[in-house]
Amino acid sequence: MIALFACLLLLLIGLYAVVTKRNIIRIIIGFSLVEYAVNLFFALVGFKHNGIPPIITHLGQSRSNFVDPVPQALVLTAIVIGLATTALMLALAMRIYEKYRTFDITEIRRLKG
Amino acid sequence: MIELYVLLAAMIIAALVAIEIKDLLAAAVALGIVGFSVAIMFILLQAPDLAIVQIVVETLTVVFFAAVILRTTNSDTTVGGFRRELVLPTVVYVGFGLLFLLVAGQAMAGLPGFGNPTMLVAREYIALGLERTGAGNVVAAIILDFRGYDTLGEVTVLFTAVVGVLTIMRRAGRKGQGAEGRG
Amino acid sequence: MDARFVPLFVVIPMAAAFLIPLLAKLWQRSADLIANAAAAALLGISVYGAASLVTESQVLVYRMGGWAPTLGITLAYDHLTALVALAVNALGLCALLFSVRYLDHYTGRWKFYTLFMLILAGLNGVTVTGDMFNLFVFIEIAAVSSYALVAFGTDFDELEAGFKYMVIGEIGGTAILLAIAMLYARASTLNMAVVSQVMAGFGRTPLFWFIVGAFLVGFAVKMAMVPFHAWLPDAHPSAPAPVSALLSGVFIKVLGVYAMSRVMFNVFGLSRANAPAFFNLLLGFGVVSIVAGGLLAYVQKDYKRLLAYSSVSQIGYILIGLGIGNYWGIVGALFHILAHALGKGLLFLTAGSVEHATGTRDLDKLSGLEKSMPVTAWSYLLGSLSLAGVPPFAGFFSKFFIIVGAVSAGMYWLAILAALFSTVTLGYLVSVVNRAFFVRKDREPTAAREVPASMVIAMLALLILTVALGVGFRPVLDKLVGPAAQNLIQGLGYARAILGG
Amino acid sequence: MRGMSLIVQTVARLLAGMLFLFGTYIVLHGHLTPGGGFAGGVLIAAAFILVSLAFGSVEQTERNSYTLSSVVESLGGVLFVSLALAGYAAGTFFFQGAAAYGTGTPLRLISGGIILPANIAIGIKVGAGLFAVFLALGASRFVMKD
Repeated sequence: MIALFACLLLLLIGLYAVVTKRNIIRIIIGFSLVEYAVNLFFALVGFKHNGIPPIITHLGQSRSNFVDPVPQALVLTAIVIGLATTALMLALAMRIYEKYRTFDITEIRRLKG
Repeated sequence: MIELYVLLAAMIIAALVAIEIKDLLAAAVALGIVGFSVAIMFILLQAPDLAIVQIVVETLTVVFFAAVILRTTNSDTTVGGFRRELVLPTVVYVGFGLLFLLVAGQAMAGLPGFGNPTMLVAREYIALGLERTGAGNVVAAIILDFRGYDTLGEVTVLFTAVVGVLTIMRRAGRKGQGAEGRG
Repeated sequence: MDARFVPLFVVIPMAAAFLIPLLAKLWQRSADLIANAAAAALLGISVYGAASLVTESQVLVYRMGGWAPTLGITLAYDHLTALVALAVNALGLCALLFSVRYLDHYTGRWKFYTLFMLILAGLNGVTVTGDMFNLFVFIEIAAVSSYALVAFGTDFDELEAGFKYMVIGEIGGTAILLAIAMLYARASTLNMAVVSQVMAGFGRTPLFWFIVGAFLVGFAVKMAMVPFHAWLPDAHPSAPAPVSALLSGVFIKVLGVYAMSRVMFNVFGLSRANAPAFFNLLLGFGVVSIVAGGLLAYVQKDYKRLLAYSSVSQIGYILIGLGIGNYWGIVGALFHILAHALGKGLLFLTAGSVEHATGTRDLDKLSGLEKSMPVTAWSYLLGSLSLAGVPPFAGFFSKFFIIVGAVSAGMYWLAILAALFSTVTLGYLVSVVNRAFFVRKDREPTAAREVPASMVIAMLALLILTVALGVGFRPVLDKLVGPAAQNLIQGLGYARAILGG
Repeated sequence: MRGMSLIVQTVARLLAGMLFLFGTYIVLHGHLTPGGGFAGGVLIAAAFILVSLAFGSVEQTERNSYTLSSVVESLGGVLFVSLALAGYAAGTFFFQGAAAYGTGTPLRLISGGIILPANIAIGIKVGAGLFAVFLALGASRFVMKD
């Protein structure tokens, strides 16, 4: 239970950076933290006390104390999606820097409303 | 499970460093520390598949961050020092965070206890995985056979991001538009 | 009836997206062909699917890989799916046809088409899926490609709007993932039908409401309801016009409204009778969206920005329709999904053709375009009449049904507000006609030529559909929208229909 | 970008070979051991990234490898979709797994039905795609041509 709370705390730290920081790279870092927190939360959900990895290495092996494999499969997908979004955000950040010569969003804001 | 909590504490400290340190490259490295701690955590959680993917993804993430930061700038002029305009948002945010933790705590009381997953479908996957798909790795059986359609989606998201990066890095978006502002 | 056609909704655009980069290396213009052919095929199967549902009227279930519902991913195709798929693919085809010449201004033609096909794949995937996690994956496909397309012009505003949109949108996506994690922890399964049965056994605990809340935040960001709308007025105008049409016309409705209603009604079994607070919340958000979006639209000087704020306002109508929660309210909301998709898509295409012809979208710089661009001007006028709810166009019927729903639920103030703000809608939409299309006293008409034939055809097609939907509302209502509303109202009955028996 | 010193280059060449080999191993054994197409694909991308960092590159080679990697990526995608479609076209289900491809001998390399070929397709796609992203984000100062 404490582990799940620690995860949510990590999520809040990342969200804090996204909400209050003004540097674009810092916002992306905060967003990555949020992502890690959610992935870890999902992985913790499948943990089983005294469990072993869900991999069958020899026939006739006992499978009763395998940990839950489903969250692992889903988090795998989520990690890849996270990498994809981070790469795209970085590309946007780099082009913004090339145009505006700064990462500070208060100097960038040209759009109104 | 004491090592789990030690790692979580280390992660939170590294996360705080990552969002507060002035040098962006150092912040990216701190982010890397968090990511690698997550990978170790996955090993502790008996998820070797996740650990491998997390390690390679984290390496690549730090490489991407470093590539961008080295091509632009690593000094962040917006952090450090006391800023009056940040006081109110921070207080509001801390309030929101406490409220969120309180509500989430209430909600999580309804979850099955930590370490005792229900495993409704998981049991079937474990029982049928080897016989029906022929794969010894149950996680691989799920991601590429039982739920292969998800993986098709996942690969497509990555493809989308690659095409997106190539799109955004074009020299000029419109014809006849100069390469202004570039150096 | 055979459900074998259902995976084609995803396979066709995905295969097209993978093929375009390959073939465009050999022949530049092949991208135009592949993309339009794929969109036409998608529209074909949507029409085929809707037609066969109308004759046989049952839920079609497709099992991916042949696995039974708990093990594998199932796709489900019912009237609601058919309705949304028709809206997506009709608008998709028109927008692609419009793009062929519109893209003459831009570089990177094949990248545009690849990303556009990926958006269509994501939207269709969200529409047909019957699995919680699969929903998230396809939401991300659609969202990630839309971030790149918003920044497609790579100019100052576009990059900035793209980044802002991406950060806010991804926070929404992460909220949905967190909700799914919590849901899996409790229900321990992912198939929507099975989840709904398992969750029904646990009752309305704090956990239940936490999951509902996290989903609501995620979908609220995707549908841009006030106060989660901050990204939309920047993102939609920045995208190329065909993409704006798709984003405002169907994107926010599929990722936001459709996904939300599917999850809330069919998975969590919420209805006005058993969760009045949730539905009142939707009503509240809807009213705020209508008022704020409508008033902000009034003060805009940018053609597309005005239309974007109007989308926020129109999403509010759909929300109050859902929030009323009775048959007529939901019918009105679903009818408005169709009417607004066609109408707003048409208006954004006219914005694109004005920009194509004159090079600006600043309403203060335009004048007298009716003379030089009659088709665009008349398309705009009729489209805006439809959106504002003037009979006999499609938008009239959706607002009429919503008002009928409000009155029959005894919410007279809501009926009055909906009627009142449809005149506000008419006001700001027609102000564009005054400013851009009629000759102003103090100013010479802007020099322009009507846009090329393919763009004209795309606009006329949408115009004809809008008119047809209004004039022929009766069969659409009886055969498609009515049963689709029943799909939502049945709530947990959805699980029985999917799992059979 | 300038290349690095001779020592770095030699070590990088050795390491890149090993990384590539290890990546291939992980791709091929995804159905038996941890890892799979994605992890292996990233390692393959890392091998290429290492070489391009150590040796530096001239604009022309970079452009060529960018074009090549984006083509290979699409090929990987097409391969994956056609694997999924094979069962559908043959009259069974989309994404038909072992029932169409056979399970092979359990716990041997040739087993797991669709999983092994799918891992290979993903490995190709991910390796090429991420290398293209690296080139776009980080290599030298060239800017993508259309």
